[in-house]
Amino acid sequence: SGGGNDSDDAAGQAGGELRVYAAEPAFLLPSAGDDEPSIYVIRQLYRGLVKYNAETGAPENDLAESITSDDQKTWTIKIKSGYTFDNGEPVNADAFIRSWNYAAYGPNAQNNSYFMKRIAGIKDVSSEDPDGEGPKKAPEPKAKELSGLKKVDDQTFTVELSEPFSGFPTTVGYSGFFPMAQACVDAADKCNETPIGNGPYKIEGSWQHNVAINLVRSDTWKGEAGKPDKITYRIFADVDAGYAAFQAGELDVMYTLPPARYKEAKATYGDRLYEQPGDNFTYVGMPIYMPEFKDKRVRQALSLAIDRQSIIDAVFDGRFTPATGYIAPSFQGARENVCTYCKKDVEKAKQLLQEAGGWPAGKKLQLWANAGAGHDKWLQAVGDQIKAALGIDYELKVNLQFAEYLETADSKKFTGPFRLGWGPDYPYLETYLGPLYSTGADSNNSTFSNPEFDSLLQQGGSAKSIDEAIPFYQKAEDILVEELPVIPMWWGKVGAVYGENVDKFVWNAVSDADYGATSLKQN
Amino acid sequence: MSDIVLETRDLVKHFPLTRGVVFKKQIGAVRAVDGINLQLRRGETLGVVGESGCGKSTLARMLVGLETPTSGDLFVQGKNMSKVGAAERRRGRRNIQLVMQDPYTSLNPRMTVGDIVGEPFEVHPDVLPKSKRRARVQELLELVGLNPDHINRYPHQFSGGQRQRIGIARALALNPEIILCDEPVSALDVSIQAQVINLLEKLQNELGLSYIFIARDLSVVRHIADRVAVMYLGKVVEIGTEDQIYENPTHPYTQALLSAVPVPDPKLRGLRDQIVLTGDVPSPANPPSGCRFRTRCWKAQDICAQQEPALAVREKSAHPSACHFAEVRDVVHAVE
Amino acid sequence: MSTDVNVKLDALPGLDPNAMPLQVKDLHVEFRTRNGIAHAVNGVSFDLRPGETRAILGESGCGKSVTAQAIMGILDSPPGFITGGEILYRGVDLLKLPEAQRRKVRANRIAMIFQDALSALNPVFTVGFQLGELFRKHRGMSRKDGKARAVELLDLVKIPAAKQRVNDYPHQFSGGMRQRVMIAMALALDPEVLIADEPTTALDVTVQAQIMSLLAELQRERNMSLVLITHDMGVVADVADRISVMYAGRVIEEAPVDDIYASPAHPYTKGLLESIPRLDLKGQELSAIKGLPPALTNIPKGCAFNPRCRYAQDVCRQDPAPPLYQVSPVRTAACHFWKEVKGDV
Amino acid sequence: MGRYVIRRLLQFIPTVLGTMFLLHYMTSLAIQFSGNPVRALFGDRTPPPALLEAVTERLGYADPCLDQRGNPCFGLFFDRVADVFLRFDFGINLRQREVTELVADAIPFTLKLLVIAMVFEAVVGIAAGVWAGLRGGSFADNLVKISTVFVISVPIFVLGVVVREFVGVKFGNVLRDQAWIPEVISNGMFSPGFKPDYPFASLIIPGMVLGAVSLATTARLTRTSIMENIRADYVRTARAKGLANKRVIGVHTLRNSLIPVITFLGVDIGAAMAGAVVTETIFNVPGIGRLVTLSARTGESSVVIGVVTMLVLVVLVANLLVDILYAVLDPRIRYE
Amino acid sequence: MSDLTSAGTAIGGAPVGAEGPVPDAPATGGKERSASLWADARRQLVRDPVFMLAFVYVLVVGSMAAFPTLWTSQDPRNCSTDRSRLAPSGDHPFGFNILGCDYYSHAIYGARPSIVIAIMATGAIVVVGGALGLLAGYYGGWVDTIISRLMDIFFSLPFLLGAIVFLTVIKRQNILTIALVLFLLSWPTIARIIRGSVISSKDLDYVHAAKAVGASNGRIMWRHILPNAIAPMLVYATIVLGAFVAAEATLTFLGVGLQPPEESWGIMISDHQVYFLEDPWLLLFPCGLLVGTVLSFILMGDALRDALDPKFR
Ligand SMILES: Nc1ncnc2c1ncn2[C@@H]1O[C@H](COP(=O)(O)OP(=O)(O)OP(=O)(O)O)[C@@H](O)[C@H]1O
Ligand SMILES: Nc1ncnc2c1ncn2[C@@H]1O[C@H](COP(=O)(O)OP(=O)(O)OP(=O)(O)O)[C@@H](O)[C@H]1O
Ligand SMILES: [Mg+2]
Ligand SMILES: [Mg+2]
Repeated sequence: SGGGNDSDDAAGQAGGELRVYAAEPAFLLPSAGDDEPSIYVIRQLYRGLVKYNAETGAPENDLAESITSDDQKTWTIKIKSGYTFDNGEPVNADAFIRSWNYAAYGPNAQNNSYFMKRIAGIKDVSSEDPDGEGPKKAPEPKAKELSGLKKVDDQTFTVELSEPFSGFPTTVGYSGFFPMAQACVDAADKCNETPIGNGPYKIEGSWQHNVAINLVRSDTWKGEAGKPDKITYRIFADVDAGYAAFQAGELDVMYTLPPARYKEAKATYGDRLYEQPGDNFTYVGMPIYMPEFKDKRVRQALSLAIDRQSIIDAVFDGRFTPATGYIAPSFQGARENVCTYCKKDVEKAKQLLQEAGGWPAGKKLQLWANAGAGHDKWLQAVGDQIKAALGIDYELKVNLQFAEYLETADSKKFTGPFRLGWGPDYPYLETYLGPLYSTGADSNNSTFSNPEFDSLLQQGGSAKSIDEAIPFYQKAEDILVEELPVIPMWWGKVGAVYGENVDKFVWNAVSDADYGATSLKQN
Repeated sequence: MSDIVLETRDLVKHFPLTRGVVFKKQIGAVRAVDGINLQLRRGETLGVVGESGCGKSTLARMLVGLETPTSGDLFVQGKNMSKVGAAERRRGRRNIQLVMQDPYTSLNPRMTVGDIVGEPFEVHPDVLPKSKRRARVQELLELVGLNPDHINRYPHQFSGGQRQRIGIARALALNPEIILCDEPVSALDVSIQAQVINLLEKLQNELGLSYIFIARDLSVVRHIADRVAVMYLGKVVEIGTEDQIYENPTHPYTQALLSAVPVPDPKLRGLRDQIVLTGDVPSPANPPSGCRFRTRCWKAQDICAQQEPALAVREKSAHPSACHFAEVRDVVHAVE
Repeated sequence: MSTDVNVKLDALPGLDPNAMPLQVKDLHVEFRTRNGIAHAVNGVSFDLRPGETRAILGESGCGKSVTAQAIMGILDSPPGFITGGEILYRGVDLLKLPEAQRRKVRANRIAMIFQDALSALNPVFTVGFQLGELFRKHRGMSRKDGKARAVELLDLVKIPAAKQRVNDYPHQFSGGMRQRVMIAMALALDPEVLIADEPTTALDVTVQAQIMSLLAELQRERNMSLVLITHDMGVVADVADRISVMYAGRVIEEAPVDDIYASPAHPYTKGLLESIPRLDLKGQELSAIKGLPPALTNIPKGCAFNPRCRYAQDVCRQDPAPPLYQVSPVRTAACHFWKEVKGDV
Repeated sequence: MGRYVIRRLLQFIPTVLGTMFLLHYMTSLAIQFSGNPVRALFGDRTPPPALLEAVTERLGYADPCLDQRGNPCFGLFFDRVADVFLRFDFGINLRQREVTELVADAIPFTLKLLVIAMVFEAVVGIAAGVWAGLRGGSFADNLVKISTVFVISVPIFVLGVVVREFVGVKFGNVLRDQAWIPEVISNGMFSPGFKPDYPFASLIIPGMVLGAVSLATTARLTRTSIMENIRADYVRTARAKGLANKRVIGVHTLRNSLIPVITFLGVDIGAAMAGAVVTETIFNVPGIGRLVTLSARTGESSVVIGVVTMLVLVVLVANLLVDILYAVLDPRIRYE
Repeated sequence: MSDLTSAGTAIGGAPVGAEGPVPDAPATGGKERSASLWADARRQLVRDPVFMLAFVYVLVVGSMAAFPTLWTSQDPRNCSTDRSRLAPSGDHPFGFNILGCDYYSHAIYGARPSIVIAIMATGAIVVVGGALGLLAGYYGGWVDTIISRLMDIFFSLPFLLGAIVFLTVIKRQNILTIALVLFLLSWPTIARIIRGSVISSKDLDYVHAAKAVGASNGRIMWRHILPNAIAPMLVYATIVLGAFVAAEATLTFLGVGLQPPEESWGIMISDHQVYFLEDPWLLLFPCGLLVGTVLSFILMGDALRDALDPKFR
């Protein structure tokens, strides 16, 4: 995938102001911004060790000269020289070490500390409160810096992981691993408002919260230059309002569409509606800790009762791709139609349910979703279908706000199937498996536990290369499609529209919108 | 003397004037009623006249218990109302009933006539058992000249005069001995006014009531009253029998008041000795020193500003008058 | 002040300087309300000579104010409509004048005082503004001159410290003073006719005396004609030259003041006079008129007074209503039995 | 007057503290019953407990009283009050920005929106009201009456969305195709929402939508008020003075009629602020309403308390100003 | 004093003899018409076509809320995504919604929460707001100060903002909590209205008359003050009832209203407002019902105001 425009001029035309739809970012600091809107901006302001190929999603060195390891545990990273931050500070080994340490250090409370968890010494830079939520405060962490990061020379450093991980080079393309200048770390709040980047663009003025972020070409950037002279992020709180602005010609690119306007957009914009399978996973988790859901045949029956496409068409205007496996179709190693229970088959569902001993009479199936995000609608359709197919009446539990909902998930208190979603942390298929289903994993809300699955993941992690690792992960997926710890629903689909004056629209298979690479028609 | 059914001694009502942001402090008072001594005998009608704002209504309101006196005592049939217990007071109050000025506002528009007239029985359930109330209400309506069948009608279905009758019926419900009429006819048309006055007189004869009759219309007061008290700025300035006040007024204010009353006889035009007072009534919040009338009085001398004249019988006045220079002056009838 | 003559007014078509200042002929006014048509004025006629005081007497609701409003041309319309008659100012029928000219007559030639001075003065403007406005709008004076004239006027009606008080608001004045302000306003442009609609009803007797003597004085000074509307028989006896007694929207008796008091020719007038408490009748029952005035939406057939009348006979209960009989060369009465009434003392 | 203002200002204290406490207690309960809002920041990924704690600590949600259900957390409240009033520190939001800064960012937009809404509402509403009021019962009157009632009954979000799509997008696109139309109009005013390039013009239509609801009420109020006043005695006097109709209406009727309208407009500032929640969402205005809505949803108690407290102050001050204006317009109102 | 009209017309316009008992009025049908203010108002309202139309509409909606089965035999919960957004047809006059549920039966069942919320909230403000306003107005002094400050607190919270804050905090968005929040934020208005009219009526002559007879405070409030303060309250309550129906929808739009699978007009509108360009009927049907209801209540309130206002007689 990639360019949505037939223009043969691969380079695209440089110049102009690209006006894009954006939501309010949470942070513009690489160590803190972990949400889509933040990353879309950060990626133009900052650059990291690797970038992803727009077409294939394969990692390619960006600032890194090389990233090598013998044992998949200790990695040596060499950095290209000559790169600087906008304030003139060099981008060197110190820059990366400093940034990663900053992100990992507990008291800094940076959201992306999560991504540093594989690096050795992470436990020592954060500390746990001795009495949970009790009155005592958490003590100072034992160390200020990650023991796994070692500078070798100005342009070289090593990273030691706590466990071997073959996918490490892929992960460092994530914006949480981008470098930050010393001046930025020293005054993080200020840097958040007026970032000091090292990427192809720099901020003009500072972040106008809820209104706009204006980027202009950075003159310190040594790499491949961005196409537009300026990128203007117009910030919207409501997709519908954004779409109205797009329709009024105020925006050149809109990376998403209001769910109900998809068909209309397709009819109106034709080719200029850019579609691509996405990697956001929506699933219905199974509370395996409850007796009713212990039997995998019950889970299979429920999954077989659902006609995903019909829900997608009705509720989402066809904007999603039904899931037939646990790994995003766009990912290396993904296979089609691995999940045999992910198609509607009422007969089989009934049979399986019967075999499992049926559903307790009179008991209502409680379907959970968080409030205010529109999930209730499709979940209701799911309930309707289950009711129609298996005669199980349902009840929606959809009034928890997100925070409380997540706490319910964390404490495994769902009393029935629950909707959740998952976005990849890095473009490596492991991201869909380990965090969600390995025994005791943080986000394993179903409490699924399968020793065979765990060991397959282990083997995949220490495989010599990505290619060698993939078969292990695929076997792990095979276990999932049989056990169904969660019912896969669908994959997001990229549905972006762009204006007539866009020359070449570029969508990165991994890091999504790449506004720097999108060019405008020049006349 | 048991003949006196109602007596006030130095009755005073001051309405405090306050000022202050958080803590209010009193900066003065409206001396609405400022020491009034009156006696009402059984079967008698005492008229009270005076200009607007002189404290007539305030006095009436204290007498019926709507307002607590600032000081002074009120005796009903010899009992000091401020000294007796609550039950006694309640019983004493029953003896004085009020007929109000405006028949349009003094009847609750959402209550039927029966409810209005019967309300006293509900408030004092011991007076009459429930079963007899309706009959009694109809009796009362008949007594004041209304059709007893109209018991279920609402006030707005009646004319002003009829409404005033309803008010009178309500006042009669508890068999009081004293009825206080606060300008009962001033809101009525002349042709209706006579009907109500006739009714009041009839009731007095039949039931032996005592009236305190407050009015601004001096001719009406003269018609109905046995004795008349003239009020000015919270005080009684002259009191006497109807004849004494109307024929031989001794206080300049009374004289001016009487002379100002237009007489419905064109023959007297230009012949009457009219005293046209200048200026307005001073504010009761800040009454003049000494004699309160001195600011408008043609007789005023230095002493009037220094010394307050007592309400007393003086050399040239056969009845109590609060003027240092009280004397008779022929007013209207000079030329008769 | 009387030197201010409004020249433009002389241009009124058909103006006859020798004609009477005001003549009302067979005036009819009705109010079209939800509850039906209220016939508030049903054929009122009277005239007014220069310097004369004409009293219009009648009970509440008999149409006195409506008559006055119709003359001034300030009837609320809708619901009020003049359905017939003429109002002549020195021979000019005001009802036929275009609004712009009619407006010039108001205040300049015919002015009016209202019953309730508090509500008749605009609460949100100073007295000076409201007085000065007249000079500014009718005489084209400047703001300052207007104010100066306002002070003069307040002086004229004996308001103490007029210079300061001119900047006060109506609510800062006492009832009597407000009424004096009203009088000042009415006299400002030196009108020929003044209509005073119950100018003292809301006031105390002492204040009433002040106001009435002030009015009389001013009237005398200017040789102004006065229409005095009231229901107070005493006030009328004091000041009126001629009296029109109204009942249910109709003039039922018209006579010089002495005649009426001496020998009323209509039972209603007679009843009114008798119901006033009188010294010589002390201790006796007052003679009251029984019953109530009729609703103007439903005036009885024939003589409107017949249900309350002790003289009433069958002829009184049938249409048409009794005409105005000429009782004497100077007086009329609308009663079939005026002779009996007059004779019955 | 000064005294009155001081008294009113003193009355603000309990109101503001009360409101703050109410909000404080509500948000505390929210945390006590439904958990730490910080958790939602991490979404699907369960954060390491240490991180969660660090963030919680930093945002001031670590107070142990927030773990006891029902605890009113007075300590926290007093700290907060002290922070707010002594240090002007309203706390920080989940993304660690100062609340004062958030408000400072948002308030200009809301203010602009409010000004446009109020002006639109006042000018058009009063004009329509006067027009209808002068022609009571006529076609014009009924037109205004029906159309205003209709506007009131359509939920504002439906109105907003329809206006955005049809006026902002559809009609705007037509305008944008015409080269001769100035950019401010075609791109600014008729844009489907707020636009940084045209910070004022692009708020006109949202402001009008916001004003539309109360516009109806303003018009109706003016209409009733005019109809009442046009019958007032002083208007009759003005007519009797021979003034032109324009002056009778424009000077003598309007000012009195506007008094209740002004009062309403004052109260309406609060309502308009609430309405801004919807308008701002639909037209993408980065104002206060949207800020509070989003913060309430994410459970950012400091923002909610801070912003709503400030809004309450604004509403109170606006009401005070209106009362003062009221006294200026109506000299009968004399405070003190 | 235009006593004539009130005195005369009430008894058929016939003058009433004041001497002795008045003869019975020559009533139209022989039987005397009851003529309380309420009866008058009712008579006038019955004759007012606008009021009757609105009233009938409200009855219709009310019966939908009370007895939905009277209006439809369909189960609104019988849905299938296969029928998503099918256009109206004979059997399904309103078509299907996005989840493929019959939209007509949805609309019928959706009336209940909207109406119930509005009625509960209005009932509560009338009772509580009315009582507090009555106490504050009647007793004055400290009682008034405390109640007034309390009113200020709730009154100064901008309505929608307050509702959002409360509802997100309460977290349980059901009929009860929404009604509660609407009540909490609107009672001060009615309390103010009542307080105002109590203050102005507690000094009326007939209240003094009752006091002079010895009536207790309770009796005076209940029998004399309240009945006369009720008219403005009733007018306001009618209008506010309509406003609450609309508020429920707005809250749903803002995401703090009722939650599915509850059916309400608000949910129907806010769920489908995005489709109004493609399938406008999805928005028009619930919107039409809602606007009709709000309009009806407002018009009824208006007519009531006129009917109860003696000035308009
Ligand atoms: N509750 C009150 N608070 C303060 N001042 C009052 C109060 N009630 C009456 N006053 C004042 O007391 C004075 C006497 O009032 P009152 O009503 O007794 O006069 P009145 O003689 O009955 O007058 P009117 O003839 O107009 O009825 C007036 O100046 C009035 O303003
Ligand atoms: N604007 C109006 N609309 C309807 N009816 C009116 C209007 N103005 C006056 N009326 C009616 O016209 C009749 C005559 O009223 P008018 O004001 O002339 O009485 P009045 O003789 O001046 O009485 P008062 O002595 O009480 O002033 C009354 O029945 C009154 O109800
Ligand atoms: Mg009085
Ligand atoms: Mg009149």
